Amino acid sequence: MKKRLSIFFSMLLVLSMFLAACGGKDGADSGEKGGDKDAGKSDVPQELSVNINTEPPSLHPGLAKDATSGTVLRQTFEGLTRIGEDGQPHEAAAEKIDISEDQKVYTFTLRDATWSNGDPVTAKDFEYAWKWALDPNNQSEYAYQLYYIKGAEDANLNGGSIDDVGVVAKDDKTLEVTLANPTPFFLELTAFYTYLPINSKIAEANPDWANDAGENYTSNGPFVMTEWSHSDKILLEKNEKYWDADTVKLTNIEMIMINDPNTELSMFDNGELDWAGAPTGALPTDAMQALKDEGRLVTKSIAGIYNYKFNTTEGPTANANIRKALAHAINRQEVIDNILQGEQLPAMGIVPPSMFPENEKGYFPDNDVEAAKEFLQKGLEELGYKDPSELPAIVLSYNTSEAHQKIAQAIQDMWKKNLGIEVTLENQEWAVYLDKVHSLDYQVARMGWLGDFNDAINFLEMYRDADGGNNDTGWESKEFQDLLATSATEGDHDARQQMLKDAEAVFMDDMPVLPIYFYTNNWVQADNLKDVVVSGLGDVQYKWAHFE
Amino acid sequence: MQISKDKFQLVGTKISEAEKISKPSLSFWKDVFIRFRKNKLAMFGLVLLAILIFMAIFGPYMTEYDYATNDLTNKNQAPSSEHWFGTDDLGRDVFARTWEGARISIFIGVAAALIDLFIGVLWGGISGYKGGRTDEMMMRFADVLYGVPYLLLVILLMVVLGQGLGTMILAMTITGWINMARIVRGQVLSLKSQEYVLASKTLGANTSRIMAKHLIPNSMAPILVTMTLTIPNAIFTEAFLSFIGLGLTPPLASWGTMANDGLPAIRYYPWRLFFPAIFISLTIFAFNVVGDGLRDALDPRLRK
Amino acid sequence: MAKYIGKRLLYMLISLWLIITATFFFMRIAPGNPFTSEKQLPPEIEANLNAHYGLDKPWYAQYGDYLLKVVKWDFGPSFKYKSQTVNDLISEGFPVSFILGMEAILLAVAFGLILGIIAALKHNKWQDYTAMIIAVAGISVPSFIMATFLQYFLAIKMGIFPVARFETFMHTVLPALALASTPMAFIARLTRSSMLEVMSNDYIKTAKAKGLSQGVITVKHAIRNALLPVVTYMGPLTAGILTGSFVIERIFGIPGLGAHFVTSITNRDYTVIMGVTVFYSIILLASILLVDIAYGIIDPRIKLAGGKKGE
Amino acid sequence: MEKILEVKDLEVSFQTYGGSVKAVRGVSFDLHKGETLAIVGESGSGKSVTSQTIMKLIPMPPGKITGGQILFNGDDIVPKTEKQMEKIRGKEISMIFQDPMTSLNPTMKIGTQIMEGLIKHQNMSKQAAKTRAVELLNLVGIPMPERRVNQYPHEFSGGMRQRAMIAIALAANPKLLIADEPTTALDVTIQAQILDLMKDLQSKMDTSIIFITHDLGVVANVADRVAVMYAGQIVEMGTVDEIFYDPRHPYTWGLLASMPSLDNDNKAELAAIPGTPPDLTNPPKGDAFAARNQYALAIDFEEEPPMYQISETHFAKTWLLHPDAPKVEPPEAVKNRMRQLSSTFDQAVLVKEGK
Amino acid sequence: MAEKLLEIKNLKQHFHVGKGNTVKAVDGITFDIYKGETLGLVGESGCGKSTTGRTIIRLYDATDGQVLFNGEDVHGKKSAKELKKFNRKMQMIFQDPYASLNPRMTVADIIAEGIDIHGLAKDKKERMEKVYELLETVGLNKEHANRYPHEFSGGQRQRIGIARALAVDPDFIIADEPISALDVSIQAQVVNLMKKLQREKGLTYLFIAHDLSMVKYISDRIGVMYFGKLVELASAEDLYNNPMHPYTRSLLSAIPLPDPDTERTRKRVSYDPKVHNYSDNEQIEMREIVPGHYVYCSEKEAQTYKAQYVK
Repeated sequence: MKKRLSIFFSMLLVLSMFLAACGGKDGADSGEKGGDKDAGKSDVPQELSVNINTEPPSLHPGLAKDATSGTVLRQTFEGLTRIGEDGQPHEAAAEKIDISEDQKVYTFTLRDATWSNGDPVTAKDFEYAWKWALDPNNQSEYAYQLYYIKGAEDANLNGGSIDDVGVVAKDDKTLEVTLANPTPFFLELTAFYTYLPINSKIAEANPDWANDAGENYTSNGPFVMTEWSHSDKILLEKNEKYWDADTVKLTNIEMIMINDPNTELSMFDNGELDWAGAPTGALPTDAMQALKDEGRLVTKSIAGIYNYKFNTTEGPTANANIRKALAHAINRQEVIDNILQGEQLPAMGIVPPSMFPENEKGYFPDNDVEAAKEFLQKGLEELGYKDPSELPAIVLSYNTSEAHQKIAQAIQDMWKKNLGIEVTLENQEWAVYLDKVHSLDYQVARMGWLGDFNDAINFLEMYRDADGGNNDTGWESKEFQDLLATSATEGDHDARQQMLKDAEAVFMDDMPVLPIYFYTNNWVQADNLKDVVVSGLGDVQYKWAHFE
Repeated sequence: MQISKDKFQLVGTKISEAEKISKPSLSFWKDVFIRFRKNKLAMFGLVLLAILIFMAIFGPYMTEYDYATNDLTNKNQAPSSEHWFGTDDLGRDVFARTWEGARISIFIGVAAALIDLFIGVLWGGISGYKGGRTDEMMMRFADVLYGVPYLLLVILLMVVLGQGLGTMILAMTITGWINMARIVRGQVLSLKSQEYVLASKTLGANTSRIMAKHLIPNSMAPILVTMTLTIPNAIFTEAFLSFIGLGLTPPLASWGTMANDGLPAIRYYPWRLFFPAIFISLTIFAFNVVGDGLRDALDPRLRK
Repeated sequence: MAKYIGKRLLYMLISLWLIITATFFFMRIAPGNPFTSEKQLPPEIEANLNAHYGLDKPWYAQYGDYLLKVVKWDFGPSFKYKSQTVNDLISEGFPVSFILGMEAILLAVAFGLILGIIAALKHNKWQDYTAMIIAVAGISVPSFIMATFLQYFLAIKMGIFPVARFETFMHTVLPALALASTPMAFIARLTRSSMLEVMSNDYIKTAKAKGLSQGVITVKHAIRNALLPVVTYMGPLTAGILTGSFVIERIFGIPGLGAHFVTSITNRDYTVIMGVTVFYSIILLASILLVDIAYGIIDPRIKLAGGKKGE
Repeated sequence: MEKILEVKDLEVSFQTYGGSVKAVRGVSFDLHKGETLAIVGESGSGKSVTSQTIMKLIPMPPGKITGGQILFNGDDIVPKTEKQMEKIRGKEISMIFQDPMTSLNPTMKIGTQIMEGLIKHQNMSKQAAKTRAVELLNLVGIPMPERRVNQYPHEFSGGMRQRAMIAIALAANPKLLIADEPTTALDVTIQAQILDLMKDLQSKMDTSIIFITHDLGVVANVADRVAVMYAGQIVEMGTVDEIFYDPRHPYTWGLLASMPSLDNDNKAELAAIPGTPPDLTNPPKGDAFAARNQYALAIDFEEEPPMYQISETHFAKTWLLHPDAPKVEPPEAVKNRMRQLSSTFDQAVLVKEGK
Repeated sequence: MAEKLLEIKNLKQHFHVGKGNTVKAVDGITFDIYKGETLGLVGESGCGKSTTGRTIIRLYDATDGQVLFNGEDVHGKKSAKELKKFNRKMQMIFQDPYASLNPRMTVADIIAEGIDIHGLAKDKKERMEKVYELLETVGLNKEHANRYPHEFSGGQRQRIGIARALAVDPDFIIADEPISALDVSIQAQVVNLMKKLQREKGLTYLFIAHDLSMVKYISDRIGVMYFGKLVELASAEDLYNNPMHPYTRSLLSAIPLPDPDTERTRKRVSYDPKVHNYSDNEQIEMREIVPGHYVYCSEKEAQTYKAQYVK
């Protein structure tokens, strides 16, 4: 035994030396590969490497509910429409779209296209996919994205018959969709992943078809998934059967899952990635300044807002003037310039400027300390205090993250300096935090909202009811509710916009939410990488991307 | 050689002489200290520790800057005569934060070690001394605690107690005491059949007396060494919890949170990582070599 | 022997059951649930989901179901990663962590032993000090800092190694080094002290009196006996390293098991939490058992353990 | 008779934190072929250090040979390097230690432990060494040696282990065997067996033995000559009869007198040596034994006594042999055993000056 | 004869050593100890003599049998108070002078431990006075009180151990191999001290040893133990002059004497338990061969022993 043991250890030693030796060679190889990439402009390999941060929770269009899954699905699947380079929905799987007079019935005529396995894409595939998501037995958490369709909500929640849902495949090529209300942004929605088709033949035979890459995982988009190594990478290949295959230049996309911004940027700098940062990944904030100085940083604003919610039911934040004082007393630009450094837009409204262009200015000036002090004075009087120091302590909560923490610290400092209000910070683990915020167990809490589709209603309707799922403020207003209700049935675009605008004004006047900034996407990309399309919602598409 | 005859007088024993102990009285600890002092590395560690503790106490007063005050216009400044260790991303003075962080890190470490010590000695002592079924049950409990996901325990603790320094220290000790308990138990198991313990028993000593007077004092060597290793371990765990986002509430700074904040800045503002990292490492280094030195100094086998 | 192992296995089962039970309840007490998200689900959908995953049943029924699943070694689907079952997660993540872990353990053991032995043989000489400074340095640098430094200097600055990911052997070197540094240091120190102890034993004097050279004495007599405490330490170490490290995996983008220990908890992915906990506990308990068996192989006296001395 | 070993003025000290301990302070003796020399003394008297120094087994540092020579077959061992010592240890000189429990490697088979020396010194093949190991175990009286070679030390009883230790020591037919309290840890009956075995083997192999013990009964049993050590010095040396029947040093008297006799039923108080041995970090001035010596002379506290020769073979280091010293009566118990030995000189002869 | 201080009746002490095995360390022994006498107990290591001593003083709970001290059953005692009272009456001196003193306590604290436990001193001053007195009793002095055990030689430590036992004024002292770890010259000191104390304080001793010459010197009566059984019990002289049990004879024949002439001519007798050749129906028990001389034997053997007995 003693002998064997000593052999074992000497083997270990030899092995480790050997491994170290042959490792060296390998490193040289990978270096060469990097060199190849830049050489010869004429015959550039059309292979894209991007980071998608994490494992996509599900690549089943009906189950997907997050950005990562969406990113993959957007490349592999094709909805009735696709958001084009101009940010507008364009016909994709549908060749022709007819909309009824009352804007409630949409008739889609499909083009001749096939699934990656050669099966034709039919209207039934859409009907199947949407009804599958609405079937309460199928645990689709994003089924509510389909509620605009008549009977959908009923079928999904209230035991209504799935057959009553307003989607019918008239024939192989015709899909008729009946909506509950006129929905001006419906065509945009049909590009969303919950609206993607599913190869019904495969799916019916194989309920687990979406669990892995392989022959069952058929898609109809520009790319097909050839490998899915969980938590490691996803490989896409150009789909030669895609109807618009000629447009697609990239032959391969490698989507790796690195959940560390530093590593991501390092890999980019090492030539191991062609893209680093949003929307698929993230850049380390500390790198922003340097990247900006080097002129490498690309910034694009997206429809999303970073705000602090107030608990309007109790404590000092139940007073609107106090809330306004707090909202006026912060210097958003300073936070953006010094902490975020991503050229975000100060938010003095809650609907992103891409929907309400006038919100670039917002409802009040940034860093209006004088106004803030007035509001504070009024608020204190209403509450019967003489001095801000008499206010009960305000607790600012946020979920644990470096960025949230920095912003909170800066704002804490501003409130103290500008208003003399002492604020304590409280950070919590994500799930605990959400639980608390959702149950109104907080005073001021950080929350963000990213638009699902490009319409202001998406940023307003969550505040319709005090007990609505994402309200979290306990705030409710009859006026606001009425405006939203009438806007829902308003067919005229401009009139509807105005109603929504009025609703926002009502909201801002009461300030149950303190807007801070509108999100931007920041990234760096390989110099010769062109035409990657990032939409105003932060969706990325590689259909048109290519290397020069 | 000439020796006078009267020297050959019979004088007999000088018994008091024969029973005299010529060496100066050396208590156990004095003896340990003498041996410890000869260990250069350990002495270096001790000096280092003294400096670190000194700086933790007085460091924050050496600069005019406060550890918590933001100065966004002066963010990410490199070390200079103004800001000796540079500034961080909110423009706070890293020097001030480093020593403020030293207070918290060392405090967490020492407090966690003391709680570990208390629980561990009690638990391990009882377990080892009682033996049998009690021992089995108590050790199994420790096993189970070891198996339950640590993070889950920390999250629960934070939920129940809220975030703060106290919670942090408790989080260190949830499983931290187990190691101490095991070591004390091992010691007690081997000591309890020592003749001096039996002697005490025959004199009618009760369990608590035997524990307090015999078992624990004689387990001091491994207990002390374990303690010197618990302190860096707690500093470590705090850093890890910061890394996964369960750390202290800002603007409180600990070396762990500072290193974690500085980590992404390594390429651009390396001083933000460098200073906390180097001091974490130096502290842990110091505790470790002091622990090693103590182990050697306390080891009866190496005593002669 | 068989009876001994049988008894140990029984104890393992009891421990495992206790761990499962404790984890189950702690998990359920913790606020939040798998469906908690920033965009809150309509309550009806959430209820629907709860019903589907059996979360609407009383706790004892859920607990019972769960135990049954564990017995059948089927932890069910992940709540978060819908396309994967917990079994998939483990069977895909573990091999990666295992390979990396084995590399790290080999590194740690090989260099730890060498350093420790050198230090002990040259007790209080410069070699001892050098080896111990290296060892203590290994312990002194937290692994996330070590990993960042390694990555920054060896991969980014010098370009010797790839920055991250788990592809070729070269990719594993840095994370394995980062993983190995602390255990290596521990092993070195442990080896040193146990070597020192062994070297002061009478049988080393006997061996010396036989005329054996220092080298032979070290290799044939000392190391084997000095290994005993190292082997003890190897149990929990192996379990810890083989099941992956969250920090290292994240920094180096490695698709190992370690990440699940943290993310499953932050996701409140109940089935994954239980799955990885059970898996880890089994590996831990099994490696402790293996260590004890290895102990018995290295030290022939162990078979007599359990006896009390009468006199 | 051929002298196999000559130790001349050996001085060994240990560096400790408390200062330098002078463990051996000028020890000289010689050993003849086939002879057994017993070294007696209480713990700390330097007997073990002396014997281990002969094999250079004391750890250096902290130990250090500060003076003297050890001539083995006429060759000085003191300046030899470790490498050279390896050729002597086990082959020329072997050693048996006090505690058979700890002096065998617990994780190595007994057979292997015997074979190591054989393979090293006699270039035996593994197979031959194993055969020889079985023979050796048989020789030291271990039953079923074929089975026993494959067992581990813990499977042996204490007596068996000491037999195995003897087998290891004798494996390479050494010329000198040093037995450092080989029976102290054993029961009386086992001790008797081991002593018989050693005597038996000595007569077969013609080995010289240095036997270290504090048990005068054992000395009487095994020794040809006896050296009595106290505080790092040999205070009396002579043949076994000279030491037991004509002792001259008060310390030897004290040792003999403090043992009760089995033969008579005298329950009178034992003549104990009072006090405690001196601390060798600071050895007392004069005779180290003076403070405990009921026969101490004034000079004992000032001047270290010189060595006197009483017969060809008998030496004692005490001022009592000085012509000017008063005649003293040894204790009752010693007086009873005194006899007139034929070889004794008429007058003690001064060998050398005390320092 | 004098009155009985201690009666040991059919005392058994069995240890479980795992796997259902028991070691019968003490297997049904019966003897009395009279007030003021010294009873020696000899036998080889592992024969149960130390276990007997430790069981009598309740360091172990007896498996079976009774120990009556002044007629009271020691093992029947329950209340802490009664136990404490009993602890004062019976004390113990241990074998290993290095292990029997707590290295972390000063000599004064060690000696005063009994005084502290039983509250025998009114104040600090009285406590120290008692300590000084005890130190003097055992031949040490005041200056030793504040020193630590490691500063003392073996003999001095053993005397400290004796002082500790004397501190509570016991009637009966169990001396568990008190001299076997000491040098010859020191053994005499300790034995002389014990005898002196016996004379002065009327102590009763149970003197456990394997050194037969010293046992014979100190003891009034001697019991010989072999494998958990008492095989012979007689007065010291009688046992040496007329050993009857073959084991006793073997034991006596093995003692080396400091007399070269005797050693040259000594004949050792070895003991083989088979010589008894007991048949199944024979009653083996302690039998009184001549008054006060008991041997564990069969009826047949008893007759032979009686015949052999020489006055």
